[in-house]
Amino acid sequence: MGEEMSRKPYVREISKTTWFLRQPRYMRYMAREVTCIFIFAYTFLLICALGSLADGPDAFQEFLNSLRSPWGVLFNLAVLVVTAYHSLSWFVVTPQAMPIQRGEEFVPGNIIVNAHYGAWAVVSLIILIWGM
Amino acid sequence: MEIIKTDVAIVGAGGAGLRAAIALAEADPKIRIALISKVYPMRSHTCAAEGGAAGVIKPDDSLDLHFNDTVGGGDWLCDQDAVEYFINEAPKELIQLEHWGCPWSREPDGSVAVRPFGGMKIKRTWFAADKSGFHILHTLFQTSLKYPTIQRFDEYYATDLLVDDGRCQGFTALEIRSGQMKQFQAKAVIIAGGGGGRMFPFTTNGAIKTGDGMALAYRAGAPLKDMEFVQYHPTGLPNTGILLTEGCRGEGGILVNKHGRRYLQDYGMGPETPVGQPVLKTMELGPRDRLSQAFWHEQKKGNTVSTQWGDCVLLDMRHLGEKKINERLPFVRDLSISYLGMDPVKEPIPIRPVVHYMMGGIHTDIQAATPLPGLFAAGECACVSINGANRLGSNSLTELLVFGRRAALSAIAHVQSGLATSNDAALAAKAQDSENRIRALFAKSQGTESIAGLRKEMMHTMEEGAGIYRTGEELAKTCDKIAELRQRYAGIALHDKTSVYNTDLLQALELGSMLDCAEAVAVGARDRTESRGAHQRLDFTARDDQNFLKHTLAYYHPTEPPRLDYLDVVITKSQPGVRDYSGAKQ
Amino acid sequence: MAKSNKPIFWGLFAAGGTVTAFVTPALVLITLFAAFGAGMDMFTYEAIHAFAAWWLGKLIIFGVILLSLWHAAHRLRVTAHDFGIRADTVVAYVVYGLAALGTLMTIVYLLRI
Amino acid sequence: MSERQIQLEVLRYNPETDSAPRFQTYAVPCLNEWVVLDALNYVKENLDPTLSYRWSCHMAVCGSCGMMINGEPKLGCKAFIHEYGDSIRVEPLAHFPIERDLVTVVEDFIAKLASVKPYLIPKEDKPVSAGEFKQTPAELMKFKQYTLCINCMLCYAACPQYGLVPEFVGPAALALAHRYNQDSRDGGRDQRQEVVASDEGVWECSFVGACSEVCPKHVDPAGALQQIKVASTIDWYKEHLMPWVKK
Ligand SMILES: Cc1cc2nc3c(=O)[nH]c(=O)nc-3n(C[C@H](O)[C@H](O)[C@H](O)COP(=O)(O)OP(=O)(O)OC[C@H]3O[C@@H](n4cnc5c(N)ncnc54)[C@H](O)[C@@H]3O)c2cc1C
Ligand code: SF4
Ligand code: F3S
Ligand code: FES
Repeated sequence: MGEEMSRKPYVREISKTTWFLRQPRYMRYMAREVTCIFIFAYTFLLICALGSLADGPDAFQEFLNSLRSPWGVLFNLAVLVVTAYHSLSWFVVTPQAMPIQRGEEFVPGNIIVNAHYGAWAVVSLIILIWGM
Repeated sequence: MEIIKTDVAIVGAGGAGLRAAIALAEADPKIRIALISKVYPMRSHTCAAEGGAAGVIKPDDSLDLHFNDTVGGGDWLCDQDAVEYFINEAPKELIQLEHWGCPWSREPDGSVAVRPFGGMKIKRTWFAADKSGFHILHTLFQTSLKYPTIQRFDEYYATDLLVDDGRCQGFTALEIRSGQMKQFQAKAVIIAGGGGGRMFPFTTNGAIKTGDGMALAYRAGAPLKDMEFVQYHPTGLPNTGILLTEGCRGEGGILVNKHGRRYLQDYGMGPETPVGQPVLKTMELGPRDRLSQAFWHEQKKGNTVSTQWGDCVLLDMRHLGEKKINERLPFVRDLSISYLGMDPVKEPIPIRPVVHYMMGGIHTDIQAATPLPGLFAAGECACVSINGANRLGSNSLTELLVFGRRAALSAIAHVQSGLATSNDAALAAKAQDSENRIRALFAKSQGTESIAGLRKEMMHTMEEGAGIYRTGEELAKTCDKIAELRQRYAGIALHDKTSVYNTDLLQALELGSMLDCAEAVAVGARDRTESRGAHQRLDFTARDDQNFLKHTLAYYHPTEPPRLDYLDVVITKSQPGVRDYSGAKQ
Repeated sequence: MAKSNKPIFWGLFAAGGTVTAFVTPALVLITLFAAFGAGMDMFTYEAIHAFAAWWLGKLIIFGVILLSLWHAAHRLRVTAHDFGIRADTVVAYVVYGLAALGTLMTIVYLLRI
Repeated sequence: MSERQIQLEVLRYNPETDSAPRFQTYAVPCLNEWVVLDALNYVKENLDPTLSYRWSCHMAVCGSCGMMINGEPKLGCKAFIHEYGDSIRVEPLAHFPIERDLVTVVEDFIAKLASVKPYLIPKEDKPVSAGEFKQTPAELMKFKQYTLCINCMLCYAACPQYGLVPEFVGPAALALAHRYNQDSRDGGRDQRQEVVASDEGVWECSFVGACSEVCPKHVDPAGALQQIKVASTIDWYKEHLMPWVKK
């Protein structure tokens, strides 16, 4: 028991750039977050499509051709996987962000999640039928 | 040594300490309040209370009924004026807590719900699911954050009261994180340090319940009262002592022996009631002392189930169904599954009686004042004598509130009564003595005794001699043993020489507190040659109102066993009668 | 402490997250078909132009693109932070600037259709 | 009774003699139903009285015994030995400075709890003599879950944003604010928003969700925080786009 102050708390530094390698759940989180890069890029692809549409049939055909390049195919494939992951990760957390209370009970989370999956399927189907 | 000057200092930030602090802050924003606690307030053991808090609120209930249940439950060792004050204040305090946000369970119409509890003739226990104490503690702690005048000293361990000029003027405390001693100077001190169940091996009490508050007052000259009355709770988990609340039985759980037979009717608590339809004050809803004693008899008859953790009886709740268990007793289910690997929905749970609560404590009057001027006490560490020889479940959470506030009001009155100025030099000298004592303990390294070793011996002898049933012979042995342990305590060795967060030192200090309290328990029990409430003697089986309708007062002596004195029980309107839990006499 | 202005962006982020979760995978499926050259007769300029020229079509396209952009932009800002890029203000200007640019382009194109 | 020998690797740090923490390994004979806290108590009683850690209730309700067990924030009294292999690594809760051994410095957390005004600010004053506020079971259910927090700080140890930005008010404190906001008796939301809806408040959360995954009491702070964000966003749009619909 010294008279003088003997506290010396030790602070463990956390790497600002590699922290997420520490735990699988952080990796899952980062995977979810980087979906935005693909969504960003894909949205610009849509904007380009829109631009070509505005420029007339030739420009549009050119856009379609460019889509058909190996890079175009690869890009679309990648975006498909990534956005599907985004959708799943988004629906899975909706009951947390927007719980529904009926009387004394909360509607069980899995019901809300499943309802979202169902709606997702319906919306996708409508888009596909409409788009084709 | 740093000196912290304040008006009122409170030792302990559990239910009682926090309630006192809030009452002080509300009464007068000019009062400086120091609230010190050896753990962060929400770690205090009030958080473990599950069942609920009693207070008359429903139209079918009355203050008289609560009075009768309490006094009869306490086997007439209660001071009836104190009980009267208590039951009058109880509903107000519980409503006050509701106004502070306590999430009490509700009736469909939005009014607070009440549940039945052992020894209570009417449903009057307010509850917040099965985490009542937890919610009370957190509500109080969070509410206390509203008041800037409550200055908290978290993780400070009070070591000695400072008494000068015949009154208590503060205490010394160890700042745990730095290992430095501080002197708290206060015009009034309230002790709210909780109970001391840790002096027994099987207990529902957390590690911090080591009787420090009682020992502080005791060593400073205030007597401990009725320490021999130690409550066993009939339904603890056998391996950890974790409590399964009385609410289990309140909701309809039953106790059966190894033959699957309910047995309480054999011990004066019958006639047997239908399964799942509990009747108040009989069978499973009899008082704790009787239920624990019935266990002991069943064990002697060989009717208990032997498990890897020792002898048990079974608490069967299966007939309640999963829905009700989840709704009313979710914590109980969680605890059983987690710590015993057994699900009460599917199987009966083995349980045994475990030490739960100390009816005794620092002697206070109905004002929460101790005989030492300037010193007040409230909560489990105090003995205002509303619990008598056996506390009724759910009276103690209410007691924290009622007498926590009462202690605050008395402290204010004391502060405002115009005190002589304190003699700083004298206080400093006493504080220095205290520091020297702690330093000497800290420096001990040659000793041959270990803290863990002494603690084990203490627990063992307490269980042997001062357990559910006692005899003069066993008690005499326990008294001798504790006296011996107190001497050997001087020979302990401390291995940890670091100032910062030295838990070795803390455990040594806590062991000192427990030994002092344990001696008061054992000596009090040895000399009370009767059976009453939780104090049951096999050699004196009858209650003896002639000689023992009295409180035991134990006065500390540094090297010898305590000196005992007796004080008459205050009786106002209920003459001692027979405690009847047969349900026959409706 | 002052209340944050993040709700502006977060509102768009949340709405956008929901919209992209529902529609983007299906849209990608369509462009993927196009990329594979499957069902080329369906991707006629006329049909798509007609949709984009219809007022409700315009509104839908605008809504989906706007929300996707701002969803992605806001999340990218957070992600940059998560990767250790602490110049939050600069990042915010860049990502929101990109989103604003995309929004502007969309408006111009839609008006020209 | 089955007994098993465990290698307990404990992070030790003595501020008076060590410049950095180090691991120390103890061989502990454990009973199968033990929790990690029991193993630590065994060490303290039999092997090394200098080991320091906090605990009290041994029933997962006092919140004292949070620690990292094999890298995961856990309550020592609810981490069952039988769920682990023969070697268990115990460290102080992540993201908090180490005071000594497994004891962390937690003032920051306590200050944050206090900062959100975690007490009932009643809609209307009511004297005690007028009886209790009415609250239906459904109204109670609305916030009940958020009252269950035992302040164990596991969520802070799990939340990477708290680790990266120590100013973040953090999951438990914000969930507690939400608890009072959702209480039918309370009218103090506006006052709490000052801190709750600030940059260091709910907006530092990026919904990693780790807080809710580790919470031993299923409080779901992550959910509470998202609900706060939704409500604060509606506030903002109302205030700025529709100033005429003032509450
Ligand atoms: C498992 C369990 C269940 C229970 N259930 C119920 C129930 O349903 N109904 C009911 O009415 N009662 C119940 N009880 C009893 C009741 O909970 C306790 O009697 C009550 O909570 C004690 O409160 P307290 O404020 O006196 O002490 P505590 O809450 O124990 O607080 C003691 C305080 O003193 C501090 N302290 C102690 N020593 C020192 C020191 N040397 N220096 C500084 N600070 C110190 C501690 O840090 C702590 O803050 C139960 C008890 C247990 C154990
Ligand atoms: S929210 Fe859960 S994890 Fe966080 S402090 Fe509360 S109980 Fe612990
Ligand atoms: S982990 Fe942290 S980022 Fe948010 S959702 Fe939980 S507080
Ligand atoms: S000891 Fe209380 S939570 Fe673990």
